[in-house]
Amino acid sequence: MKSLDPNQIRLQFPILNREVNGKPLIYLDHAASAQKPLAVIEAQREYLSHYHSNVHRGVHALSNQATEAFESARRSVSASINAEFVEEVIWVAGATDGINLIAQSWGRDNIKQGDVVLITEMEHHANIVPWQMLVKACGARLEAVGVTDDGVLDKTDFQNKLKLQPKLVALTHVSNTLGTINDVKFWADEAHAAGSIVLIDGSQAMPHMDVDVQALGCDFYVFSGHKAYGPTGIGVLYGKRQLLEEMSPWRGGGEMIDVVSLKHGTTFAGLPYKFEAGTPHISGAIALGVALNWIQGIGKGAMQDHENTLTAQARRGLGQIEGLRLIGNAPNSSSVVSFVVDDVHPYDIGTLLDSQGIAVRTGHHCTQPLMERFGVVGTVRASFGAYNTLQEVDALVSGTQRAIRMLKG
Amino acid sequence: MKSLDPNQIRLQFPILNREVNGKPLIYLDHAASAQKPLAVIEAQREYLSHYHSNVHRGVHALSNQATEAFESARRSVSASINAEFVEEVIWVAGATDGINLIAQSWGRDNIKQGDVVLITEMEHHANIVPWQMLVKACGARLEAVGVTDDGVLDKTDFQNKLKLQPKLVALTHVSNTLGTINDVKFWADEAHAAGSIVLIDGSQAMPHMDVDVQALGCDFYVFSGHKAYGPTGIGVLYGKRQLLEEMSPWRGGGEMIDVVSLKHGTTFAGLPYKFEAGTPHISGAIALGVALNWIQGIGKGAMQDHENTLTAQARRGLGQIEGLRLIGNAPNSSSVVSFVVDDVHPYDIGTLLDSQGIAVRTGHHCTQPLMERFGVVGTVRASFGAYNTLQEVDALVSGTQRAIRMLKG
Amino acid sequence: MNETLEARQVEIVEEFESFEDWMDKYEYVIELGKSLNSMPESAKLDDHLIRGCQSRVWLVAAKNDDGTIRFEADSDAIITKGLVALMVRALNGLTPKAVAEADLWFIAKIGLDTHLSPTRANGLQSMVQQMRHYGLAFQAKG
Amino acid sequence: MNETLEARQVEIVEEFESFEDWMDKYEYVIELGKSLNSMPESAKLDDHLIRGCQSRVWLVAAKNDDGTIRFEADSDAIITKGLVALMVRALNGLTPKAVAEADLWFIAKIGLDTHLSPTRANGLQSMVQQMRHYGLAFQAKG
Ligand SMILES: Cc1ncc(COP(=O)(O)O)c(C=O)c1O
Ligand SMILES: Cc1ncc(COP(=O)(O)O)c(C=O)c1O
Repeated sequence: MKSLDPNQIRLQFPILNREVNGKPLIYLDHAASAQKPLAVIEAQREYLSHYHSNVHRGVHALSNQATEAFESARRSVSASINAEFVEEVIWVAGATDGINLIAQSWGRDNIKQGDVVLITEMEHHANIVPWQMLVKACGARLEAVGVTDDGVLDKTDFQNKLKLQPKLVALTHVSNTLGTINDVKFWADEAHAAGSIVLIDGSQAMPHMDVDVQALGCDFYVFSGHKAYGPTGIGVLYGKRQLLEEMSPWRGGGEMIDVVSLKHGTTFAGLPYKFEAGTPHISGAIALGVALNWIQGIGKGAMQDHENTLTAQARRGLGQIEGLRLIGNAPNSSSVVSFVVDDVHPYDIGTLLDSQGIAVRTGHHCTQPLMERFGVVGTVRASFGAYNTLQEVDALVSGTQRAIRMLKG
Repeated sequence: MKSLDPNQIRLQFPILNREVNGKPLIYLDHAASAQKPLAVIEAQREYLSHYHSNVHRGVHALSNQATEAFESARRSVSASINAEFVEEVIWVAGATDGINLIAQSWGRDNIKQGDVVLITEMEHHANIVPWQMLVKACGARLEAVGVTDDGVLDKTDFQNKLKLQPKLVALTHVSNTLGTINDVKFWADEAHAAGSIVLIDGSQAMPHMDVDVQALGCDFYVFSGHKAYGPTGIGVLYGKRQLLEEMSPWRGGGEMIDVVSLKHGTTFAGLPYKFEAGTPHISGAIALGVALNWIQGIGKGAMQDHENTLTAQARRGLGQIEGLRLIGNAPNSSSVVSFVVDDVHPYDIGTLLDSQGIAVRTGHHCTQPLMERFGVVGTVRASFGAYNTLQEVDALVSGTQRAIRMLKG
Repeated sequence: MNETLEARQVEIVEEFESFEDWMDKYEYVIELGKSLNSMPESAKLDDHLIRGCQSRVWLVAAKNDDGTIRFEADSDAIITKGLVALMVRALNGLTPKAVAEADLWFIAKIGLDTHLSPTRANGLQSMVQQMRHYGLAFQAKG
Repeated sequence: MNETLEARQVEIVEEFESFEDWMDKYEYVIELGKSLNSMPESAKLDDHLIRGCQSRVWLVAAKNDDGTIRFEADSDAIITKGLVALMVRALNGLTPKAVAEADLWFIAKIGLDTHLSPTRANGLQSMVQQMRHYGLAFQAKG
């Protein structure tokens, strides 16, 4: 495996040349959204400048060119997650949109009064609220697997809750707040043994590690493009073909129909179009395909190695700061580091880091139940991508020290 | 009012320099999707290259910059449709997404067994299928106002159907197939008098004519960005504040919540965020704001004048071709011309125009009920934007003549 | 690789080589479409219909006494029909095996492959697939 | 335009002018935050809470005998509290009318206006609005 030179990679990210507050930008907010390589930016510009057209059904050359590129992007996605069939890849607006699609289509078809839907305490709101809304509408019940002090799923609790025979287990692959990598293959097997359907929220996994939906054995897998070096407004819902075929459509409109008749009713298109009503986000899909190919070119293995090095150094450096407590200490974790400091508000640290040019995120990171679990109002979260360097990690550590000195001193 | 020089405008559209099939591109498929001016393409590139970041709640400078631009785009939209309150502007993925939001939120809250939803025979599938799905789920009934031979709403039929006291009237502002401009202000008043809520599908109006939601008096108005010179994957749902406030959220997730608790349940954010779950299409929203400002800069009045000239010339020229029948002859119509030719399949004409570099759309244009109404399998549709010229219209007419000669000869 | 099929494809490509531009090519495709016998309306059953979003194709296959396949096809769009005619000409009278394995490279060679793209609205791609299926099916029946 | 308010804003701006960079500015804001009296926990009622997504602000207003307004405020984040202290300093002891109409231009002038953006998560924007509302309310009560 080739190792990765972040300084080479940085050259491809125009935003990393800029300053904020008079300091060179140090972008450590990758988990909120990744910055974009030139290849992605240019793919979108190129599309809009040279072959934009509405896709499908067009007789003209532009429309065919756009359609080819759009469908070829679907094939890139399919390859990058090793889907069995390309029509298992559904374009959605993002992970949130994808989870809502499952909740409102598969969920409304399958969740009945008294049924259990099982999530975990470390889910992002995107993987909580749609299920709260669903169980409320259906008279079902939502259960959540607990998290240990280290930020790992509580194995006993999980196994006990599987005994409730949940209809669905919806689980994040990687926690956006703790960095914890869940053993989703193991849990998918356990959940299947309990008769559940398994949805994996891959938002924080797709940008960082190999994802093979067949090997994981999950039924659904979702992720957002913008976290995987792709553009905003586009994401992917993978579903096993048979499940998708059985599901009712969610959004109605053009593209997703076969025959529309006011007298005889409407019949729907086959996969993947049944779930893709309306003009799709064509430029977004094409550029997401480019982003995934770009990741492939660098190699997820090399990325993960590099990011692990950064994360380890950050954990080491921050861990030595007095009064600082890391939130999330899973043995198997990704490039996210969350922390709190005694008697200091995360917002203050975030503000002072920002004034040193260092962009981190503070707050609940859309995981309020997890904040409650750890008894904190929020955390400071630094998260890393392929373009971050050890020097930037060092700046984070010393910047945090300086901030704390100012705040406590 | 300044008049418009299409040759000046063309300079701003890089795609118009290209050739297809060895001929200069003549793009007459505006109604399917508009081409993009440089200002829009560059806004998106600029955003991704220099200040991309996830919006809202960020403490860092990039996040604030992105949020400001994102919210300022919302203000541009609000101004361009003259909304009373900026929070009445909800970002959606497109017109289709917006209509589905209304159907699945307002619709499920308000449509009960036996209720009537009223649409028209000239609606796009996006304004048919969501209602078919809704009435099926709720045990309600869908009725459609008929269309006269000229392609105008049948006034008597409309007034009769309003006597059914429909809960909702969903009506297109401009027909994408016929070009007919409906008197939506008149029908909104009539519908309100009958106690209905009124949704206007503005997809084909927003790119061409002044839209003032307060003057129109509609309750909801939707349109897609990509038809209004903006990017793909973004659109707008306007709704009257009070209605939106009463509506249940549709998609659950981040951004749309206030407090999420597994124990105590979840409370939702205020407008507009209640309806904007998940990371929004930030670059799309920003570039759509730019597109609407760009339109403003040229002036919709000037655009409409120019487009009317093109359309009149096209109708005149095509109307003289033997065996050619214009579908849609409304006295008040927009820059869309649909036609069929005796004994000739639209696909053949479209193919031969394409080989002359002329991009038109053929088929049912996502209005199958309208095709049924006119007894045709499809039409050839040419549609014009600000960048089209009279020469291009002439090329369309002579190209169509040539195609017909080849096909019939 | 079937020699008859190869020879036919070479022949078609040669015919198209003389055309200078697209309009000439289509002129010829239209001619082919017109000269292909239309199927009687009674034979245009839904069972034989391959629906594209725009133009429709009907396809019937039968076995000749010598075990080869005979195709009959039609379309409501004349350009589609011309392309259908080319396919039929290429594959008619071949053995089921040859049909099932047919590599129709001539379409790309004459530059009309965009009409066969799966995203194209004319049903041609499905027709080619359907022809191969017939090849397989008739092979199976022996 | 209220002269007291203007004079106070000018004063604050002068104080900030000496700082060369952001860190120095924040150093001073933090100091201001620390020197503002904390509200007793018992006074931090939900009624007085202005919730930002991240830091929280509590605000209480009362009328002095001479009809002017007295504000007390606090925040759980120290930088927010420092900014709160500046607001209170600017507006304390003014008449309800002056508070209701206050134009707090000093915030932008000292470069801390990003903290007051409506999209900012700290509740400050809502606090300023709330202060003005108190001004209006106390005016109405006469
Ligand atoms: C009148 C009308 N309504 C709705 C739509 C749907 O728009 P979109 O596909 O962008 O969601 C269209 C465009 O196709 C249209 O022309
Ligand atoms: C784990 C996880 N799930 C879901 C989401 C939601 O993604 P989006 O906001 O792009 O829909 C995020 C990102 O915020 C996330 O980190």
